[in-house]
Amino acid sequence: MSLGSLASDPELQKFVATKELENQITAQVHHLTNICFDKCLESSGSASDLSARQTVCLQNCVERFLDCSVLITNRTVQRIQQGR
Amino acid sequence: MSLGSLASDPELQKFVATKELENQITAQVHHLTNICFDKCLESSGSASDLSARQTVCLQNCVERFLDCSVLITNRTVQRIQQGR
Amino acid sequence: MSLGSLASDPELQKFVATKELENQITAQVHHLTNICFDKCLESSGSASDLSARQTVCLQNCVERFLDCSVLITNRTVQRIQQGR
Amino acid sequence: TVQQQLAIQHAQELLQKLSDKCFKACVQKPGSTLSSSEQKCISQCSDRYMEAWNVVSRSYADRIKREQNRH
Amino acid sequence: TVQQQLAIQHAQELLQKLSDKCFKACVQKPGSTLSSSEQKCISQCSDRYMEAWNVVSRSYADRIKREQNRH
Amino acid sequence: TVQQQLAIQHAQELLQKLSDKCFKACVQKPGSTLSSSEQKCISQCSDRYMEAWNVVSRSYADRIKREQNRH
Repeated sequence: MSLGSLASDPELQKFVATKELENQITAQVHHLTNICFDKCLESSGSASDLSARQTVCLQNCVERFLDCSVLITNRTVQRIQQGR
Repeated sequence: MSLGSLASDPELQKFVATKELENQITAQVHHLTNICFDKCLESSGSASDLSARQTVCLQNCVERFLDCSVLITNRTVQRIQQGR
Repeated sequence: MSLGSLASDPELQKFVATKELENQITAQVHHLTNICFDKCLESSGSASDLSARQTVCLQNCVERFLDCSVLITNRTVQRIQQGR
Repeated sequence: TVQQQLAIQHAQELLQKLSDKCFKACVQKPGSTLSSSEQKCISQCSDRYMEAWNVVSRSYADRIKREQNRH
Repeated sequence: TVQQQLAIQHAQELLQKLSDKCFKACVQKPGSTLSSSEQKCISQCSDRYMEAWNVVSRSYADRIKREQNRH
Repeated sequence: TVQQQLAIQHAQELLQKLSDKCFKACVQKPGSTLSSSEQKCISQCSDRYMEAWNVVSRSYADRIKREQNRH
């Protein structure tokens, strides 16, 4: 099989697209953990497990970060459409 | 057209070089905005636009950062030439 | 020589592996310098050379960072083996 | 096209940077919703960041042109 | 396999992030060995980071699912 | 050669890190020129960073050798 025909194989394309998506999701989880760990566990002292309060904070942190992204994306799209 | 002959096509090479330069410039603008936003807008409060002072600070920030890079590059080249 | 047969050439594979290792080591030196510079030279004032104390601190910083990595890696492997 | 792909990639990078910077600056303790003051802070933060991006972009382009004329 | 390579790459990235974060948090002045209190701090820091990773991962997956159901 | 390309790439990375670190440390409020005290601070900062790079590089190489001998 030549490189050209491999690249246009629909099965392979689907496989690569799925892997790339998995990759992006894992990268985003790394990124979010990094941010939310700092927001939610700073004053954690020497406890041996995550407290209930810290767990809720982490869950809220993920949700609010994504809300923040949506807000900014919508606002930016609006600005572009208004040609500002 | 084979991969080999494509890679040595002068038109394509020029196209790729231009794209790469554009890419580097945009990456550098991202980088500078990140640094200069922190230097110049920290105490920006809730104003709805950039103040004249903040705009001048951003312009100076870009210029002085590039001066700083030039200074460090020259100094490093000197050190290497003196074999230190 | 075709791309396929080039990729399976053992000499080339060894060359690429060595270069990649060199690359990783240099990247790690960049990373460690960045971290240890902040840990050891913060209060360095305007001295014209590294002090003996700063040099020892940098050496210890590299060693302790690597100890820290080993500790965390072992702990993580243990957790995975215990299926936690 | 390559041009479009680059533009999309840079837009994504800008949106990611904006989210990071404005989330860190505006959301101190993440609650069960974004409060209206957090939303206002995020909107202003992202507007100012975009304006700053434009100023930096122009200053950088000016500098490159000046350097080229000197040689 | 590609799957395994990705898994290894992500494990390495996680270990690198853990080392950075916990070294910065736990080792103020690097001495000639890791003291026992530094070791304890590093262990707890890395355990908590892994737990946080799991919580974040689940929350993110939940959100994606919810968004998909809305459309 | 590949070797030269890698060397150039690493030199560029080092210069970028140096500029970031020393600009942040030495230029608090960017003015219309670099003042002489800012220039002095940048020169010393970059000299010390290069020295630190050399110390770290040697320590890291020593550690790798010691680990290899243990096995």
